[in-house]
Amino acid sequence: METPRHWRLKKQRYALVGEECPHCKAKIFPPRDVCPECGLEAKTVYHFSGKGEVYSYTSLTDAPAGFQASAPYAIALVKLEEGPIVTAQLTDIGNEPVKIGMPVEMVTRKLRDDGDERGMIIYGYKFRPVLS
Amino acid sequence: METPRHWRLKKQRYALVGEECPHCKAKIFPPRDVCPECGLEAKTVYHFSGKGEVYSYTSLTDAPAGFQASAPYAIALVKLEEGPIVTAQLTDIGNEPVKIGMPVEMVTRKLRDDGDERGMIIYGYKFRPVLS
Amino acid sequence: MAITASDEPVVIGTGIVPVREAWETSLRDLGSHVVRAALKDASNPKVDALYVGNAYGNVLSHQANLGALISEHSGLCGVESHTVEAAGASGAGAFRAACIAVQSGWVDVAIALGVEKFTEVPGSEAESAAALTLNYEYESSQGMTLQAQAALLAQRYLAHWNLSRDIFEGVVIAAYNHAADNPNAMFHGMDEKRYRNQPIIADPLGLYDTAFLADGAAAAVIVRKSTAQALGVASPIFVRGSANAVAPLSLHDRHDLLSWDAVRKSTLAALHKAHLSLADIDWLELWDASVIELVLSLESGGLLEAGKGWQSPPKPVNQSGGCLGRGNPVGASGMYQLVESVNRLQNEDAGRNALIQAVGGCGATAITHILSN
Amino acid sequence: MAITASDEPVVIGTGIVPVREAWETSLRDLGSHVVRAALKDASNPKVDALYVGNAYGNVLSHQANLGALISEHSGLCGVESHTVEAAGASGAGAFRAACIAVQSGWVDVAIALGVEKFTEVPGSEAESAAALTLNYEYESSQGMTLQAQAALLAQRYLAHWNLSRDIFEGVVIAAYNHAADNPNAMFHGMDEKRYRNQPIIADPLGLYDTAFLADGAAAAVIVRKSTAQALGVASPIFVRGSANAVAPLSLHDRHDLLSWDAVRKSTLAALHKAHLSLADIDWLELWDASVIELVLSLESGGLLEAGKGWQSPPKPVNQSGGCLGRGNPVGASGMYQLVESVNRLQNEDAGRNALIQAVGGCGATAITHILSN
Ligand SMILES: [Zn+2]
Ligand SMILES: [Zn+2]
Repeated sequence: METPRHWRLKKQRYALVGEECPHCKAKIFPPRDVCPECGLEAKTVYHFSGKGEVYSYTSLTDAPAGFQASAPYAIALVKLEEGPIVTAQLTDIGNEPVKIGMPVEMVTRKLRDDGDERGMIIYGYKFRPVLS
Repeated sequence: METPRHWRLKKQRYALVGEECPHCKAKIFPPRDVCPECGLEAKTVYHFSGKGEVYSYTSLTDAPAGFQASAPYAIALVKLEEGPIVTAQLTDIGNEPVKIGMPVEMVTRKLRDDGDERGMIIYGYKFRPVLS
Repeated sequence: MAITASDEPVVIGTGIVPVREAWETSLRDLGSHVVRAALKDASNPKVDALYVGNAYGNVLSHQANLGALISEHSGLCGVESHTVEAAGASGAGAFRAACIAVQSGWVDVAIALGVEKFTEVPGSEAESAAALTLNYEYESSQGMTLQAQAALLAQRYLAHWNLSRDIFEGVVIAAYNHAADNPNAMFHGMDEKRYRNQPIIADPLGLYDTAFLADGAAAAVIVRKSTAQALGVASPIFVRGSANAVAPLSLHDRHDLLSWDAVRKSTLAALHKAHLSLADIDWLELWDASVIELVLSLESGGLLEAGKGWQSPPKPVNQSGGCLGRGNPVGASGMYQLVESVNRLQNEDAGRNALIQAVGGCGATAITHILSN
Repeated sequence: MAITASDEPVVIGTGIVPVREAWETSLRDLGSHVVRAALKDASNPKVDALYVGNAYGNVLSHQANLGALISEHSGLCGVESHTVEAAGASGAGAFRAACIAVQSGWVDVAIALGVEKFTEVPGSEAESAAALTLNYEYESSQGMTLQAQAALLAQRYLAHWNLSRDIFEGVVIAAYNHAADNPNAMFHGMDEKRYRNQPIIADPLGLYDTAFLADGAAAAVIVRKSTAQALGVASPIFVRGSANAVAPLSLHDRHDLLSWDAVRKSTLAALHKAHLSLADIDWLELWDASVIELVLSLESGGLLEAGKGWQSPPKPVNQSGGCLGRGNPVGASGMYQLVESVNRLQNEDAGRNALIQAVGGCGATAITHILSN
């Protein structure tokens, strides 16, 4: 059980809350103290749209501890419309083959099930194909 | 579950198997490559008698993970007859107050119950007062 | 290039946050916050290296390779970085690594960071994790804990010198009361009544006899004296001595439980390097993760005679409050001692010498620095 | 004392054991065994410091403060010691710490040790633990693993350059076949049929495209050239260049996924320090915890053009078999590269230069050394 950490990250994980750099207007995710684009201080909260495209992906059959219930799963780097890249699982992909460039959108799903750690269930962002 | 480690340590834990330095005859426990007394190589197996006396002790009410079932328990440094000092729990002490210098002898008991780690039970040495 | 001995390491900037339970902050944020504060304090020189002192990040935050994580988060992409671990001496180890690096001439501007985050997990798990610094195969696997180790030392000490646990009262109350003046400390004073009513948690030690595990971070910017001059730094603090010495990790492997070889060796080596003796030291910050550790440090370091380490020392010791009064972010505590000492020396008359010592494990690793203004 | 630039660090002794699944041996025994072998090889000089490169001991062996543990077990009570951690670059980090320490003049004889023990726990737990070197809050907590990271890089690489996964076959088979000549390697050859029948474990990467996690230890004794002369060492190996550079830990934080900034910076800085260019390097040992990491190291290090890192390099690379062929004791692998290279240079004609590079995380930390005989 790791309540403090998950409570702390809830905002980012539920809603893709990052930052906008007040100096160079870069959009930043994950949030941090220093803008990776201009090196100045960044603190303005920014809500991402949750829209993006697959930048790279793979699928895992051997899942690590806590993720076995969702295995096999696809994990990806998703390039958000606003610029940053996010690491996340893909979900609801059905039989559609995943491709680099495929448009995706954020949804909230169960991330892990800490069977070993007193049954805590953690929710967070995943991405699914945009229905066209 | 940590089978390899516990399998490896079983000999020492069940029977206090250490070493005798072939150079200076020092008795060594835990076993190691270099004699702590003379700095030369030590590899000759030596079986300790398991008799000794309490060198220092304390008792814990807040036990660490894996040891809650035996809490509160007394833990001690036991000085073996042959010289080395061993870290071990005291057991079967009843109402007798533990004292520095109290004679004790080794017994095999359940050490920990890894409820979190797939129910593995680990046995090893503890020390009890010598009945006089 | 050839570095001359007189071109010694100096501290030109520091960053620190109060020790606390920083639930809302990550290991990474704690670390990068003080790194940036230290850099600002040093007027933002170009950084070559960031050495991270941390003991428990792997276990408590599931996070290794803090060097890459924290340097990026601090806006320092591309510098040199790695983690230095030596249990409670990790922060002091990072400071020594930074001093050695600038002294080698291979690095010009180094940051030493100490950072620790215990409140990622509930308290009981943090206590269990803290036992990582014991010998797992022959100590923690027997049910030994950090507090039990301190208790075994204390029990033997009291028996050997035929003393009662009352001797600890004055030492502990002094620590908590010194902390009242330290803005980075968690605790602010202690009276006899509260101390005497404490629960005994590992006989003969009570709740207040062992420092509370907490979160914290502190950092310092270290350069050579010539670099400081080139950067126009007015009054750097000099690192005159530095030494690291280890003893057997397990209590049961030591020839004499009550004599701390690592502390003695490290103290003597640091003084020797500084061409100073204990008589030249104006004040000291010594290790007190538990009260008995301070007693044994005072004795093994040569400040008080064997059996008298609980008496009033002949020089000011732990005016910061120490780990007992400040709270103990283990791998960061050594950097708290150093950063607070640097800041104090900056406000004192010139010519003062301070001896700062952190200990990892229960007397297993001792890292000593001598700072001068 | 003043150390001149020409009084550079040299290696005067090494110790190594074959990479394997060392069920019957502890982390401590593995480490002390090679430390003692290295000391014997160096004719047992008096040791000042032992720097321990290790990435996972805290988690897999529940053991911190390896410095005190292993130095006592090696018969080195009282020396300086701490752990250096930088994921896969931990061993190389310990080597660099030893070089910097002797170069500073504060330490005369230093041992660098790399040691890793995966077989304390079942394989699945070891794989999970290995993910510690990812960003926990934003990578491993999403279900990311080391193999998945490599797969994401490989997938993007193939798409970007419009290539198929067949390009990896030649690179991997060469590694396994080189390992056939390395007595420290776990694997001894690979044929096309076996490679092509491998299961895909993280598309596009198969079982043999990622190095197997295993146990191992290797150590070296490092002194200054003048100390080696005083000790009467006939032919030390010179450390001409050394550099450590980090990049953002997480793949998603990098500006260009396929360009490894840490590798480029570290390579250039090490060459610059050695006053050499790539043209002067006779052979290289580069990082290949997965096949794509070797491809990107070859490109970012400047040996092959972008998009062509899978082609045959213009100089001998990884004749040891690399991590793929040797097996990967992560925090020790950097010391395997270095110790094997030292031993090889001792048997070659004088005037050879070798570039040795370890990478921690997936391109996050790169530590490069240039060795000459
Ligand atoms: Zn910006
Ligand atoms: Zn002997």
